[in-house]
Amino acid sequence: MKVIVDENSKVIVQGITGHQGMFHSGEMLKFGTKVVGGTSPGKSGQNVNGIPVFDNVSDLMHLNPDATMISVAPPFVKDAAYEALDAGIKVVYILTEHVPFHDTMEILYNARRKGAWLLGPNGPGITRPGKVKIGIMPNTIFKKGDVAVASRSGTLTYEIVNAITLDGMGESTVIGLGGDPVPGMDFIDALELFNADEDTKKIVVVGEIGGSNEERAAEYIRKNVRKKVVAYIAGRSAPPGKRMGHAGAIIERGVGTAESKIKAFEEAGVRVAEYPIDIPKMLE
Amino acid sequence: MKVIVDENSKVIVQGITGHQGMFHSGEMLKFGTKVVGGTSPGKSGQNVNGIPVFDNVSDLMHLNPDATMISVAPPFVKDAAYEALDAGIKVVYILTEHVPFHDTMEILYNARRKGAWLLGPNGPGITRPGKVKIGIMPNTIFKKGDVAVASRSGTLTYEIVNAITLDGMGESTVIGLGGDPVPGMDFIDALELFNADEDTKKIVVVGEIGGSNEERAAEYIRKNVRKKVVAYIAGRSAPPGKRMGHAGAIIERGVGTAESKIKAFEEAGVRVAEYPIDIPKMLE
Amino acid sequence: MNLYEYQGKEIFRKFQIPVPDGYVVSSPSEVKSYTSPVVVKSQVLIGGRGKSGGIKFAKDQATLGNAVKELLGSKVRGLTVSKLLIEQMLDIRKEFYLSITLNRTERKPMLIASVAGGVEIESVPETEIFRKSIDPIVGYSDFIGRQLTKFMKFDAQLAKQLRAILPKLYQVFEKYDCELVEINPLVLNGDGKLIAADSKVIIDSDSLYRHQEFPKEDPERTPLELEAQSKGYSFVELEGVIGVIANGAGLTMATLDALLLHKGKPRNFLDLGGTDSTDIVVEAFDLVLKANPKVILVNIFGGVTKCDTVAAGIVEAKKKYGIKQQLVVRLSGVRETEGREILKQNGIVAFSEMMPAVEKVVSFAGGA
Amino acid sequence: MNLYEYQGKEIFRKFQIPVPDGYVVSSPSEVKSYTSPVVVKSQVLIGGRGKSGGIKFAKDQATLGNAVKELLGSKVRGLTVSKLLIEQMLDIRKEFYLSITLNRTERKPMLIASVAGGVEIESVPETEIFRKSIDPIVGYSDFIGRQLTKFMKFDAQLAKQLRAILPKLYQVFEKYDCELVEINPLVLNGDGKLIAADSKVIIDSDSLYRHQEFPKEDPERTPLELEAQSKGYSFVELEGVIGVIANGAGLTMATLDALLLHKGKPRNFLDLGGTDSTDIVVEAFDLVLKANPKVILVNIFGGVTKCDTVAAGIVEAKKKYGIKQQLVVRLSGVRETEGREILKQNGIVAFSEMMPAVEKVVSFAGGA
Repeated sequence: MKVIVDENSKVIVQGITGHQGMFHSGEMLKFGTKVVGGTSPGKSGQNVNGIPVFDNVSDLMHLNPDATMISVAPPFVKDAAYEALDAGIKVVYILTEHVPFHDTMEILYNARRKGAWLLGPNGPGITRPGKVKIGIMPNTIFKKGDVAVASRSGTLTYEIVNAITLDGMGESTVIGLGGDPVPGMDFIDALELFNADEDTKKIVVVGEIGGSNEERAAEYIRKNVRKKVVAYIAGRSAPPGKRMGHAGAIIERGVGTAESKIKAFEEAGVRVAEYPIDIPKMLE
Repeated sequence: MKVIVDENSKVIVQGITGHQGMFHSGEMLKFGTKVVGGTSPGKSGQNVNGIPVFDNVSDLMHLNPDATMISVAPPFVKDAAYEALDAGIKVVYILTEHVPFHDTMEILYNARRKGAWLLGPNGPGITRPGKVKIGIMPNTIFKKGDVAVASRSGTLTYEIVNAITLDGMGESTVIGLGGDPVPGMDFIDALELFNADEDTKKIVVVGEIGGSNEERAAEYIRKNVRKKVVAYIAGRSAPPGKRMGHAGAIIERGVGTAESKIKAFEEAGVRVAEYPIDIPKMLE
Repeated sequence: MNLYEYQGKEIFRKFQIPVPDGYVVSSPSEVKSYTSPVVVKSQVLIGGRGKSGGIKFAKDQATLGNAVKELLGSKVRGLTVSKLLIEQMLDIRKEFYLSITLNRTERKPMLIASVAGGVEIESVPETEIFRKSIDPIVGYSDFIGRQLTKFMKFDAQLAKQLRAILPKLYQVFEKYDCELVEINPLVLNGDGKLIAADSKVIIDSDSLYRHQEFPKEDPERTPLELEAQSKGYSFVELEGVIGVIANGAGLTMATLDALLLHKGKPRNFLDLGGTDSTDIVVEAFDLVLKANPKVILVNIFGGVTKCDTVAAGIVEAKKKYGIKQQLVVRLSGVRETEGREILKQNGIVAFSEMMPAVEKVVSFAGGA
Repeated sequence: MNLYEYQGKEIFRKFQIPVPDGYVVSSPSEVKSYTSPVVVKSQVLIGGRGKSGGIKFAKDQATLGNAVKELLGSKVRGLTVSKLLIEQMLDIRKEFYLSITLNRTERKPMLIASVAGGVEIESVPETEIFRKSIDPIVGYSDFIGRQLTKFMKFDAQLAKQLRAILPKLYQVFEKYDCELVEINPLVLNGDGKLIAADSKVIIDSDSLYRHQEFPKEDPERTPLELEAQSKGYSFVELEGVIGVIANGAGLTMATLDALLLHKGKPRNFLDLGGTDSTDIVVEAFDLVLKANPKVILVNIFGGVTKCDTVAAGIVEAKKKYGIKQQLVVRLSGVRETEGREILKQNGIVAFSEMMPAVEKVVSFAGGA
């Protein structure tokens, strides 16, 4: 079943000649992703890891790409996203960090208008072991299996996925929502997909303090999800009002605390792990 | 079958205390339309033709309106449309003339985002004899039947509908698209609805010179419509470049001429009437 | 509403779209001392000014003074020149075409460009024209400029300049509610810079309430059309002899079409609109009578405009203006019976169908 | 980034949101002659200025001079006052609350307002708070203002003023990429006019490249945090003794959480980010060492940041800074083997799992 993308999805990289674009297009190829082209204005005719480079997205649409990974500097992200949406690409993943959230809001609602998925910004992307990877998650930690993971964090996701894999289980789909104030996808988007995906039997939700997305996710799970769900919340120890790197981790006005999120999950029948490492055991 | 609206549709009028709002809300009631409320800021508590008046659309949403007729001055149309869309109303008919088309573009694409129909501006609305009327078409000319009419004109539509009724036939749905440069609906939108509507057996398309909507409608009919279609094109006699009241009637750059439209329809197997009055006979 | 070249260029300047240095004069005394070669351009709202002698070049004070005196007050393609734009002469290396207009079929703005500017865009082959619809919610974004500069085969230097102009051109299109904003030609000057050598800006008339800085002028209209416009009528003068009053643009067009198909020649297009008032009808007669038609046809399908109102208006107009012309009236729709009754009491028999009325008025006019 | 009250009010003035007449001084010599009662407000980025003596009133020249001298250089809730805003005193009749902020759950801007302003919005009952999400594509539209003024039970005069302020407040929110733009209190003055008595504007730090008119200041941060910020690190000082270097905000948070659950007390939060360079690691050690922790924990899950790079950085930092503290390292993920080998050659044994590393460092720190 297709969860945003599958093994047939063709992927392009906007900004493929940059440091990140070069490295991760290569890693995606190694993972088995069909990376069919890339763009970098003024560099058409070159190739990166054997992938042909074009000036504009409109120049490579004959390759029928399904998805794009955008890796350009923050001031150019909005244009790149609109370029992809204008060309009709339906999955837009933004790798770039530090995109102004006002830009992301605009991109998000225009993506929705056009029936496109937005992933990121500032998240590790989506990985479907044995099928496809779009983004920057390390290739080595995955194993095909039936656990789906949705996470607001990057490295912490790898930690948890690695633990699941080492424990002998495997993953169906892993989605990094990103840590920005306005993520392209939220937990409910991911949970709907996981709930409908027949290859997914168990679900891990990796949240953070700040906002009320975890609380809403808990409510959604209580109402709709009959698969086993386990959660982890980072930031239990964060002192109120101190910034923790992610704007998403500002504790404001008494909402969005770790306590509130843990309570919401437990009331929805979702066990919450104390340590990331506990998750595999709780899934068994 | 529901064509945008049906006999159960509840309608409100934004600007109900104005001259047009008062008159046409009464006419709609007489036609049998369920006009459940109206707005006019600062006039809540009043009533017009027995219809309760509220300050804001948000104040009358307990009446569960399905559609709105907007009859406010041009500078306020955009706000009124956004008010209705924000409240969740899915059919927005704008009666007002002289709405700047840049405003209409914005309204149109935001209506689409929200899955709402936009009718008008500057068109007579939609009438479904025996069911519902939203807009300003004269009540007396209709008879329930199986002919659907889509028209860019107002009065000319009445002329044609009247002729159809007098001829002993009747109408299933009549939609006035409006004569503005950016209409909320175009012929293809209407033809899709008529084609799917089982109560519609025959279709009349009333076009005008200018633009290429008639040509595109002809193409759509050729490909998709197996019901009998008859057309009329107003403006055969218009001298090139002379304005004829509707911005839609400017002949520019050799496209959009009456000849081109007539040719397109005939090639699609659609007979084109010389006189509006010929239409009933051609439908038989 | 069409703006004059100099008005369009003032807007361009405000939005930092490069235009030649220049100034406007409406009398010879306003001409500044000559310093370098200039072009003197008649400000008239019509194409083909150059070929019609409306544009002159001057390379010294004397020719400049002569050009100004010659052009001011002269006629260019029938239009009187009351203002001149005096501009630095460009060292034209290449001419491009660039515009943004409404694509009515797609209901979106459209960017149109061509490497072949300076001529009528219609005569340029399709393959040399770049067309790109712009999502009005998203607006202009730089990728469109990158697509265009690639199509135009511009080098980096030119591409950069064009990509700086494009977002501003789109801003003009949006901020001024334009139907069209056009630069033709966009010139590659001797100094390597792109510069707007002309401007054509058409503002949506319905939006003029928010652009009150522009005086309402429209030299493409006759004095009678302007009078009608100021009174709120859609009115167009035509070449024939049959005065026409109808309601609704579509029905009015259909009326003219029917007349012509019967070899009748309409004198005018007049759409009463949807206002229900006898005064509107009386004033409409005033306008039509000023056009001095041989006969008059009134074709009304009553809706918002009710038949009895129109009938009362006709009677009042007959009285007020002592109309001599043969008058053919057709009334149908809302309050038809009442309207016909009013006319009958005043000796006018109204048709209820359009075609007999058309046939009758054409026979009165001596056509067919 | 937080703006000072006076910066926010400058923006408000530019957007025609009414603010009191006033001026900023940073030395007593800049004080103008007294003409009418004024309020002297310390410009510090912290709430509760009034209660902490940071705001003074003056009704003659002498008290004005004294107030300025007293406040300049003083400390308000720990922050040094270097600028004062001297403003006309308002004749406050009523205080309202008004703000636009990002609703992160709905991913939309939200308008928040209350008739009960001037106090902490948190303590106002829910029923007195107006909340309205704004569609970011559509933007602010007047119907929202009509809903709000009705909720606030404003008369026509006040409603008109508020509906004039709202679109401008939304413009500020958009144009300045705000996380928050807040007027608290919005004052109903003795003259019947609404006026912004205070301003709180927070600009999204990620957008500062397009708002370079504002110097980057953030007095809520410690000097070390500011140093780290200027070097591009996410770094927060905490109260404990265990220095922490990790990669990724989530993993770093999880590391702190694990330390605390084991009764260990972290000295800091430091996220290496995703850049793969030994220099970044060395500089991170520099920052953590400046915080003078008792022990140090490095917790790396290699991805973009590779384990061997981090290992090389650790070795280099040890050499460069002669680190005395006990150092506990955990390496896992990309190039784990290579990284562990590098460390081993330099006498450091790395854990591959997080929990044993956490336990070890807590025991070194003398906790648990």
